[in-house]
Order: sequence, then C-alpha cells, then structure tokens
Amino acid sequence: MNLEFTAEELAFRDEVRSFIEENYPKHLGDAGMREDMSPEDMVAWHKILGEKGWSVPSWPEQYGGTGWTPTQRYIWLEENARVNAFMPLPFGVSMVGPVIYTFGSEEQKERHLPGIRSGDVWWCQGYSEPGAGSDLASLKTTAVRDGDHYVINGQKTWTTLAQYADWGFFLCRTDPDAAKPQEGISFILIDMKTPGVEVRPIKLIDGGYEVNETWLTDVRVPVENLVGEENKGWTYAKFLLAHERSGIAGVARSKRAVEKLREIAGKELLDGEPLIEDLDFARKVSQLEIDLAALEITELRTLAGEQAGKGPGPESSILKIKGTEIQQRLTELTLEAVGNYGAPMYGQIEDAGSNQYPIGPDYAQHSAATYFNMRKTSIYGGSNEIQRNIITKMILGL
Amino acid sequence: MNLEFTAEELAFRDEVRSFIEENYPKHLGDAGMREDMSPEDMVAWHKILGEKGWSVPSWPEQYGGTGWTPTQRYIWLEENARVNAFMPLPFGVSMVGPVIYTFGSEEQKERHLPGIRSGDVWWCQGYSEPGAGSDLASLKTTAVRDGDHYVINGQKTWTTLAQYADWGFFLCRTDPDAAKPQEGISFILIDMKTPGVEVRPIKLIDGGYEVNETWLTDVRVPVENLVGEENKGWTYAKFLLAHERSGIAGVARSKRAVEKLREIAGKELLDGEPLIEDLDFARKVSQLEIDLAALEITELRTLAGEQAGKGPGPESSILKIKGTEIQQRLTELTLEAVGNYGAPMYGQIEDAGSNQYPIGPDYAQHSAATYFNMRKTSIYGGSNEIQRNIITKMILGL
Amino acid sequence: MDFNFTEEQEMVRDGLSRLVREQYDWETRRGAVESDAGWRPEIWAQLAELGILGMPFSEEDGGFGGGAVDAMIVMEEFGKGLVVEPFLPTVVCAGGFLKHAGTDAQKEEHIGGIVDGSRVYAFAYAEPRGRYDLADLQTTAKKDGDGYVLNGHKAVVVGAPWASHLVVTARTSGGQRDRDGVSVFVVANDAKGVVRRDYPTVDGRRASEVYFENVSVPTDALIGEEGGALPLVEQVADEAVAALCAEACGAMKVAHAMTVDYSRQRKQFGVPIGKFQVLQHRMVDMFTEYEQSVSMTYLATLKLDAPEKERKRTASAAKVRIGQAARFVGQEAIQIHGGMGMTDELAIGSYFKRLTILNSEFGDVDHHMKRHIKLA
Amino acid sequence: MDFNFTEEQEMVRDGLSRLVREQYDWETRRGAVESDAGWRPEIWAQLAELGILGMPFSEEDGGFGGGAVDAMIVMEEFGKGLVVEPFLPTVVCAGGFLKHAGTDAQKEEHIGGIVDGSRVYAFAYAEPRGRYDLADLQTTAKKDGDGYVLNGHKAVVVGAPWASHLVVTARTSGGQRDRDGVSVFVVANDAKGVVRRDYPTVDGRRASEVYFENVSVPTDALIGEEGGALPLVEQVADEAVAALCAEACGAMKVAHAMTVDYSRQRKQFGVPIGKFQVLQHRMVDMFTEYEQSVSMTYLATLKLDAPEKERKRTASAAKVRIGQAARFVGQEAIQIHGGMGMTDELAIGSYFKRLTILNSEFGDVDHHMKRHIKLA
Repeated sequence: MNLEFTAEELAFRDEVRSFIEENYPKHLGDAGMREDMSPEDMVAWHKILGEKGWSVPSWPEQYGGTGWTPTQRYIWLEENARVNAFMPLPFGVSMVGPVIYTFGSEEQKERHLPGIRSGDVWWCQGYSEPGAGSDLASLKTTAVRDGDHYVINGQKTWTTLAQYADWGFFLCRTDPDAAKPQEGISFILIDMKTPGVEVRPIKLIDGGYEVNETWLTDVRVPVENLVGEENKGWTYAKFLLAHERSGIAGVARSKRAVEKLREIAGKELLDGEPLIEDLDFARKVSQLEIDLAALEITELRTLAGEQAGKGPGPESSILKIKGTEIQQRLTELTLEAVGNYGAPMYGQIEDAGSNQYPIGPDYAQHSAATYFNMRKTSIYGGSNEIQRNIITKMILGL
Repeated sequence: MNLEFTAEELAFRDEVRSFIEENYPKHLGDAGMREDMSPEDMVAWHKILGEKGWSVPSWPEQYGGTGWTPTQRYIWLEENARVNAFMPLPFGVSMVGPVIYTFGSEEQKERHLPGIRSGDVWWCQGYSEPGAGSDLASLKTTAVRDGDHYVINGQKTWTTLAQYADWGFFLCRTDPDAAKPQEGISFILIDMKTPGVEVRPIKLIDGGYEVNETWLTDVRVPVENLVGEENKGWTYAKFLLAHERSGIAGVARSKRAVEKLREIAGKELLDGEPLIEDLDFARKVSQLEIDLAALEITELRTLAGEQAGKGPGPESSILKIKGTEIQQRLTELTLEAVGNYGAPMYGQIEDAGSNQYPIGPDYAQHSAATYFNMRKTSIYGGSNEIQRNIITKMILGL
Repeated sequence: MDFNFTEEQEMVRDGLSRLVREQYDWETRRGAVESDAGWRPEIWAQLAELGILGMPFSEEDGGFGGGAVDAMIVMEEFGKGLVVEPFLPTVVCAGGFLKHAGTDAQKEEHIGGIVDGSRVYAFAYAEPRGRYDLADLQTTAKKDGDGYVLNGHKAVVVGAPWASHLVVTARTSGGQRDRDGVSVFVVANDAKGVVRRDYPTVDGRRASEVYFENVSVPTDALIGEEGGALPLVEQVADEAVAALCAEACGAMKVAHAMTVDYSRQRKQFGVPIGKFQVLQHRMVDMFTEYEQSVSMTYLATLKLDAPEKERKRTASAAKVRIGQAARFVGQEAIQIHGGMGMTDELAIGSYFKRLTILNSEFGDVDHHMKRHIKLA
Repeated sequence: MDFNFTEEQEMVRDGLSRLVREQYDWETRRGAVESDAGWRPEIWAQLAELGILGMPFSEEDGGFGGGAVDAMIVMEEFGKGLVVEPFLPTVVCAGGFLKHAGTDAQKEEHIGGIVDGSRVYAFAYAEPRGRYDLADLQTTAKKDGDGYVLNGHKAVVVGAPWASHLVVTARTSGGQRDRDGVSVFVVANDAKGVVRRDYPTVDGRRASEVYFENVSVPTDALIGEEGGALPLVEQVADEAVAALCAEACGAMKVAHAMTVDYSRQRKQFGVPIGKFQVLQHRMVDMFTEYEQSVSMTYLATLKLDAPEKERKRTASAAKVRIGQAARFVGQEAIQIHGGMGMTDELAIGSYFKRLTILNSEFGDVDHHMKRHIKLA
C-alpha cells in the first residue's frame, strides 16, 4: 500500500506538464473558472489536444484513445487543473462518443468519431424533458417511422450549450405501447440544422444562458441515425450515464479552486488582518481542504479498483454527492470572502462598457453568479437525492 | 407588541421567587441536573408544592389547579429553573391527572386526584410495547372482561421509574376485532401491587435504570378502573399526548444549563486560557444561546396564542424538535468541555466508595452519562422524525 | 407580554399587503428592475400617500408616531414581494439618524421630504477595505472654515442611483479603525465632487460606488456629535439589521410557500415530489427555520431600545439566526424546485438571490457571531 | 499508487477477523469488561502467538518487519469487535518510542516483552489541566545523581491498571507549555512512589489517575533526548491518531451494518423502517462518512513517514474528519435504533460510546482543526 507514483508515472507527468505549459492557449488564462467564454474559447484546447491525439484519453485505442491507465488519466486531469485548463466539453467526448463506438454502426463510427476527437463537431444532449427532471424514463418526445425516416416531435430541455451545437443525441419514444416506461425508447442522432429543430436559450438565475429548450417539430431524420437497435435506447442511455465516471468528483478542479480561495482570503481584510488568518474563516477553508483530501483518496481508491478491472460501481454516486457539495461550498465561501462586493451584477456592468472606476477587486467579479450557477450541480446528472436513492438500493440493499 | 411583564406578573414572580427560596429543599442542590437521585428526593419538592397548593398549576381550579395564566405558568417554570429545581414527575400531574378529571368517573376523581396533587401516589405510564416504538396503535396487550374484572395480559416497555410506582395507567386492547388498529383500545388504571404485575429494570447505555419492562400476567383489575368508555382509549391517549405542552421545549432548564456550561468552560483551560475565551468553543456556546433565544420566543408566542384561547397546535412539534436538539447539544458541549475527563465511568466509581483521590473536576462527573442519556429525547414522546411527519401533514398539508 | 399588533398596525399591514399583491407581482417587478430606472417612483409616491414613509416618525416631526414594530411590519411585507424601493436606507437609516440626533432645523429640513416622498436617501457606510466594520473608515472629513471637506470612496451604496441625498460616515479624527473620530454627514447627491458609478445588483436593486472628491459641506450637514457618532451609527445599523431580518422573514415565508406548492404540483416517477419523505422533512425544516426567524426578529425589534449591550447582542443574535435560516431556506428552495429553480422563469430564483445578498448586508453571520461572543 | 494489502497483511487480517468473530462476540466482551480484571490476558497471549504484537517491529529488533499499515489493519479489526486489550498504548505508543528513539539496550530490554506478550504498557501523557496539549506538562523530572526523580499527576491513563510499565512525559526544564524541556521516561508500574487510582471508563476500558510521588528512575529510563523529546512525542501521538482512526473505521463499519440490518427487521406502522426514505438517506450518509473516513485513515497512515509538517497536517486532518464521522454515525445509529438503541441490551450502544470517547483521545476535532489551520 502506498501513494507514490511509479517512475513511469512521474515521467508521464513531466511530459504532460511540459506539453500543457507549451501548448495551453495563453489567452484563455484562468478559463476553467470563467463564466463568460466565447464558443471559440471553449473548443480551443480541445482542438489542440485533438491534433496531439490526447482529446479522448479514455476511448479504446482503435478509436483514438491514448491507452492511459486510470492513474495516468488522473495525472492528466491533475495537470490540466494546475493551469485551470478549460477541458473538452463532455457531450461528444464522454457521452455520445462511447455510445457510438460501443453500439453504433461502422458507418456511424466513421462519420462521427473523427469530428468528436478533433473538436470540429459540437454535440449536445437531448435527454431531459420539461417536467421530467431526474425521471428520464417518462419522456414524451416521439419518433415515428415514415419510410426511411423518423419523424420526431417533442420538446427537450436543459440542452446545455445547444445554441452552438452541430449535432445532438436524443432519446425518443419509438414504441408508445411498451409495457414499461423504460422500454420503447430509441437513441437517435440529429443534425441540429435539420428543419424543425428550434433552440431557445433559457436564462438562468446567474444571468447566463448555458442551457436551452429544444423544440422538435416534424423533424425528419434518416433511419441510419438510429444508434443500435430500435426500442433499446434505455440501455444505451444507462451505459452513457455510467460510462464516464473519472473526473465526476471534480477533485482536481476543486483543489485549484481552494488555492484560489486562499489567495482571495489572503487579500481580503478583517480588522485590518488578512481574512485567512481569522480563525472562523480559516476553519471553513481547512474543512473544505480536509473534505477534499478525503474525496481525492476515495476517487483514487475507485480508480485503483478500475485499474484492477473492477468497473466503477454505485460508489461513484458518493463521488458525485461529495464532489458537488464541495464545489458548491467553494463558491459559497468565495462569495463570503468578498464581502460587500458580492452584490454587484458584474455581467451587466461589463455590457455597459464603462471602465471609469473599477467596482471591487477582480476576484470578486462573478462570485455571486458562480455561486448561483453552481447550485445546479446537486440537481443535474441525477440529483443528489437520486444518487442517495441509488446507494440505498445498490449498496445498502434496502 | 412588547415583551414586558405586567405589574401583576412581576408581583407574582416575586412571590414565587421568595416561596422557592424559602421552601426548596436545600439538600437537593442542583437536583434538576443530577442523574442519581433517590425516589424520596424525586418527590420532596412535589410534596411541599402539594401542601402549598401549587403542585398542579394547569389543572382546573375545581380540581386543585391554581388558575394561573399561561404567562404565570411560564414564570413559574422560569423561577424553578433558576434554582434548577427538580419538578414534580409528569406521569401523575401532566398525564393521568388530566385524563382522570376530564374523562374519569366521580369516584375515580375522588380516589386518585388527591394523591396525585399531594405527591403521595407515584404513577407510571404503560403505553409503549416492545417493538412498537412510536407506533402506539399497534399494541398487543389484551384486557378480557371476566365478570366485574378485566384480565390483563401483555408486556409494556419504557415504563419510566415504574420500579417506584404505586399505580400505572395502561393502554390495553379490549376489542381485538376492531376495524382499525386505533379502535378497540381501553385506558385502564392498575394498582402496581396487583398479583401478576412484574417490573424489571432495563439497563440503559448511560448505566442507569430509569425505564423498565413491565409484564402483565393474568392481572385481574376491577372494571371500575376503566377510564371513560370501553374501546375509546385511543381518544384519551391522544388527549394525553396533546395536553401538557407547556414546558415541552425545556427552555427554562436549558437556559440554566447554558449558564452552567459557561461556568465549566470558564474553568477549563485551553493553552492556559479559559476555554470559553477560545473562539471555536465560544462560537458553539453563542450558537446555543441564540438557538435557545429563538426557541424561547417561539414558546412565548405559542403561550400568547393559548392565552388568547388558541389551543396548542402542531407548532408544539417544533418546540419538541428544537427543544430536544438544544438539550442534546448542551450535554454534548459539556462533554466536549471537560476533555479527557469525559471518559471515567463515575457512577461505578462512586459505588466503589473510594475517595482517596478525586478523578477530575466535580463538574466533569456524569458528563458522558448525561450525554448518552439525553440521546433518548429525540426518540421518546414521538421521535423527532414522527414530529416532522406531523408537521408535514398538519401544517404543510402534504 | 403581548405579541399582537395594534389595530392601526393591522390596517397598515393589510394595505401594504394589498399593494404588493396587486401591483408588485413578480413579472411586473422584473419589468421594473430591468428598466432603465430600476425602480418605480410611482410606488414610492403611493407609499407616501399611504403614510408608510412617515410611519416611524413622531407626530411633532411630521410623522405618524410609529416605531420599530411598524418598520418591521413594513419590511416583512416588502420581503414577501421583494420590493426594491429604498425604504430601508431612506426611512430606517436616514430617518433613524434624524430621529435620534437631528437638530430641530435638520428635522425640519429632511423629515418632511421623507414623509411626502420627495426626498430619497442612501446610506454610504461601507468602504472597499473595511468589510463590515462600521468604524473602519478611510473616508475623511476635514474641518474647513465654516464646513467640512469630504474625501473618500464608499462601496456598494444601495439605492444611491435613486437618492437625492446621501448619509455618509467619515472620519474627522483618529486612526483607520478607531472608535473615536467617526462623524456622520448628510450630503446632496448632486453636490459638486460627488462622483458615482452606478450598477445593478444581483438581487434586483441599484447601487453605486461613490467617490467624494473634495466635497464641501456646511457645518449643519453634520448629524450628531463630531467625532463621537459611532454609537449613533451602531444604533442605526442595529435598526437596519432588525429591518433586514423582517424583510428576510417575508421572503422566506413566500419562498417556503412556493416550494411546498411546487412540490404538490410537480410529479416525478408518477408521484408529486411532495410525497417524498426526504423532501417533506426538509420543507418542515424550512418552516421551522422560518418560525425561529420570526421569533428572533420580534426579539431584536423589541430590544432596539434596550440598554446598549443588550440591544447589540440581540441584534447580532438575530442576524446570525436569520442568516443561517435564509441560507438554508434559499438553497433548499432551489434544490427542491430542481432545474426549474435554476431558471429565471420562476420567481423562486429571485427570492434565493435576495436571501443570499441580504445575508451580507450590515454584516454576515461570522461578523455578528463574533460581535455576539464579544458581548457575552 | 497502490491500495492493496500484501498477502501477509491479508493473512493477518483474516486471522484477526476470525479471532474477533469467534472469541469476541459482544456478550463475551461485556462479560470481560464487567469482570474484575476488565480484560482478557488470554486474548493478549493469543495476539502474541499470532505475531500481532510483534508485527510493527523490525526483524532485528525481534519483530516481523511490519509498519504503520499493519497497525492500521490490526486497529480496524479491533474496532469492529470493540477490542479493549491495550494494543494501542503497548505496541503503537510504547513500541513507537522504542523504535524511533530507543537505545539498543532499551530495545533489548522492552521489545522482547512486548512481542511475547509478557509486558504491557500504558502511555501517561495527559494532565488534568493540560487538555490536549502534549507540551502542557506540570509533571517534573529532576536530575538526581545517577537518575531522575518524577513528581506529578497524569490524567486518564488508559490501560494503566493492566500495565507492567508506564511511558511518561515529564518536564526536565522550561515553563509549563514550552516546546523545549520535554522528556520521556519508562517507569515500572510497581515502582516505589507510583500511586494509581484505577477506574472503568464509559467505553469499556480501564484507566487510572497516576500520581508520581518522588519516583526515582535510573538514567536509562530516559527514552530519546533529555529536554528535546517533544518532536518524538508528536510523532508517536500522530501514529496513535492514525491507529485510532483505523479503529474508528472498524467500529463505524459495524455500527452502520447493524443499523441497516436493524432497519430491515424492525417494523413500524406495518413497514420495515428501512423503507422510510428519510432513514434510508441518513444511512447512505452514514455509509458515505464511513467511506471518507477509510480514505482519510489510509492517507494519514501512509503519510506517517512524510516530512514533519505534512505528517502532522495529515494526521490532524484525519482526526478531524473521523471525529466528525464518528459523531454522526454514532448518533444516527442510536436514533435509528430508537428506544432499543438506548438500552444496554444491544451492542450498538457500546459502539456509540466507544466512537464518542475515541473522539477525544489524543485531541478532539477542535484541537486538530486548529493544528491543521496553524500548519496551513
């Protein structure tokens, strides 16, 4: 039992570190924490990684994966977090990609995998529907076969960044008479430029527009866009949800964010002394660090299990719960640290283009928006209540 | 809107205060907090109050009540808490007494109320049964009519201080075929000296024996000991549970206990300074005080509602939840304050009679036992989960 | 001991409640908040007409003889509707300074305008590096002939873009965090040398960074004692704390009711989510937090005239308790609303945001907990 | 990176697990705890036979070449069975001092007796007024001819009634809380002037107040550097902390399993209480706390040989995290067991009590949180 990296792993780390130092776009800066990136910024690093062959590390090598061990993937995430890199969006790389190479036809693999690897094709996810939340199986969007097309009608919601998407993967009901709600669902790829696809951004409480409602009205999709078998979509959907667990805890990012929080609390003053020297505030930061250390080892234990061939089990629900709690707490403490300067609505101020006087320190900007935004993490991806239901069933057996 | 007492109330307070000062038995000392009182000690104050006519303040005046307003009763509890008086046990005064004067026969009133008032008769409660917990309606003890007697068989548990009891009030099933589990239950008074009644103390995790299991084997009880109507016992049981709400929050006692905690934390040292000056510990004490202040006003609002003729509603569940949380937290912080001296099992040490060397400071004694013991408060009297179920139904309407 | 409102107070409450219900629905509020002005002067005029703006002033000062309980009633109703109009800075803060320490001439000059709605005030007390310490002042007021010259930078002055006047704390002597040397001035918002940068806040109000660049004010701009005004500022700040607590209670009440309501309608797995025990108990805890907050608000309000130490300790206790409750109620309201709670399409998000920011106004939980400890 | 145990370690674990299962059921344990002796020397002999007592010593010192991970494995199994025999003070503490700082002669004298089970040690470090500060010592050791004379009072010395020897911290110079001047001695428990008052503890062990009344010890009773032993004491205390964390993990694992099991059997309102979502989620949280505790125990154990600051900070982090987890798991276990959890008839109460007391041994959550903060 030990925590050390092997010599090979250390060498790998050095290689990764220098590659990142040399290639990570300087203009992105602290991108992993920014709320206001352009779509071009969001794929910039993805494209560079695509050229290097590192954009889809966890894929099988035959499809462009790197063949890294789980430990190497952990190192990869750690090193990216060191510069707070904005990682490739998950919709192609971690979600639809694995479904396509596992269940898709050869033609689908040839057509879609290269664009996902390179970052040239932007994907979005059409799972959730209005009013359904974590209850995916209740979906109402229908796909009706008409010759060699499906005609799709329905409404999806929470389609993250769909406003920039080229393609989307959608769950649609193909058999309305199936015995159980999970049956009769199909997994279909849709070109977002198809007539009848309409994307309307949803304004969120942080003032941003990262999710959308997507209306599908008589959208005609060629049957070859069906992935796998008709009516078996639930199987692929579950596979997708379970597949990409590494990084679900967000440990590497949170570690960087704790450092940032310490920096901020070192600059803010309380009674003329740095806030970080206040026992109350220091205690909260220490608590976060301790919780994060525990989470990190828990993730490493899971990784070690994967390395030993055990698939990630329901323990990943623990990673999700604790990971999001920590992320939320981090943003909350940052807001707390900046004091009165949490109140200004910075997004709208910048729009006004004024720069006559600064409003509070740089690091205070968006602290409230980020706090508001991060409340989503305990809701999406299966709410934390759903995760607890999963553990109740799968681990406690109750 | 104001928090002041009226001149009459202030005069009443002074009267009460001097009465207590003059009459509260000196040898009881800090009795309200002791874990190891003799049965004689437990009724000493009750008997004095009985003579004064103050032992059953909330009863109707015709049965010996004082006719005090809710505010006067609040003052009464406050003043007793000032000297940490050990109050009359609730089983007679707050539980069976009100049932008897409300639903009992004239003969029952004449026979039983005087002994309850005077403190000469010790009562115990036979509600819970093994395995039933907060689900009182599932009870199995049977009372079968045989001429002018009931023959009672069954087992009760958590009968508090039954080892000293002269009489008990028991819920028994008189109609096993009733449609609902709440129906067919009767409320029966049993002389604890009746053959077939056997009381066995249960050892609790704090090492004490305050509760018992009570076996009833062919216990023959005259039918005139039935209170009210046969098979209507559930009505009386609910009346009893709802009746004595004042003091359920334990505010007066907890206020005294916070003072005591401050004293202890003023004597214990951390880095050579009084523990109470440590920001971490002081914060926890302040938090308790703040929570307690909120609870006190909540209780006063409820009292004011009663004074205005509104019966205590489901809000009393809030008083129970918050009151017990605070009581538990108080004992936990006391244990924390005494540091290493929380570990010795003082009860057993005193039994050994040794006094060659003291073991830790006086105030550390029983701190662990008290902490362990107080875990019961969120379990008994309808667990705090049950209280939340009540609020869900009665207030939220869900 | 009496927890009832007087008949007059009940009437005021009913009137306000009607105003909020009829004219302050959430969509209308959003329209106003997003408008150029950011508030509705016509609502302000109505409040004046209803006598709300004059309520806490004595009759001889031109008011209606009310007090802290009246302000509490107003703020609670405002909290329910997330009212953005600047009652707190104008009536509670500026009004408070005038009531406690204004000369007859000052009262005469200012109170009439407050009561009839023609004057609006903002309270410029916070500074960029001062966090929540009311005495931590780098803004200076230097004696200059017949008056004073102010220089400095005040942070996040809520309501300043709407104000005709600013009440400003400044240092006339002493070191940066000394208790002595604090003075209070009232300054016209359009005085020469007052430079503002205005912006919206995340909870739907407007605020400014206010710079004083050699702003000359006459001697009678000074309210209270020169250099000895910190106790006065603390008194007014405690009154503001009690008012904020009342506002929070109103907002929590509505946030809780909306959540319970949503849980009744919204189904998941074929069942209204309000049937899930975990959510039920959490909504019970929200309710409990709200009830405890009401109690603490009563206590803090009724102790505003208590001896200084008791007043301070109770105000801090209330801000701690309400801060904790507001955090819990706000976060749980969003969580139970799920994805819909994250959108700007439901009102609940606005309640969450107000409850968040309110928490740091006039000192956050840690600040007031420390104050409570120090006053033990 | 490797989280696997070696084959030898797996064997040790299996052996211990069998011993606990077969000979340490809760009823048997209770009998032993309530007996006059309070422990079972025959179990101790078996541990010696199994090689458990010699595991962490190097082979040249007469042990089996194990280390901190082995101690962790032992303590976790002990935690599962609430084993009271004094492995921690004897092997981890006394053994730790000898390993790190014992002279060859001292090793020769003591380690053999530990390994073969003939000698039992207690670690007398705490003092009545010193709380958890290892340097806060009023016990003195004065140089006297060829040796030292000890005077003082040690508090709650766990295992002292069973011990043949005591390891004692005392001050050879310096003021009461100075880092310098701390020395460590090993003293025979029956030495002249050692006066004990023995008593049971609420978590089923035995402890003593130990008074040193002019106890003379020879020079070679000193372990480590005279006056410079605080770093050594801290090292050993951190090793004890890691071991306690492992014990807590074992106890939490069983307490959780018992609770889940109870919730399956126990019915209320006609339904097993394990079907109530509120209790389900709380048992999930207990499980999560347990899992995080295991992770922190691994981390603290694997960092015991790290540079001093990292070692200290990690040990404190673990004690904080496990302390919080132990509190939550213990309290919830009782709450979910309901009335039955309050009785001495089920084992769960004993787990709760051990988890409570363990929390304060070698420093409670607040103590270690402050240490973690100071080492930031």
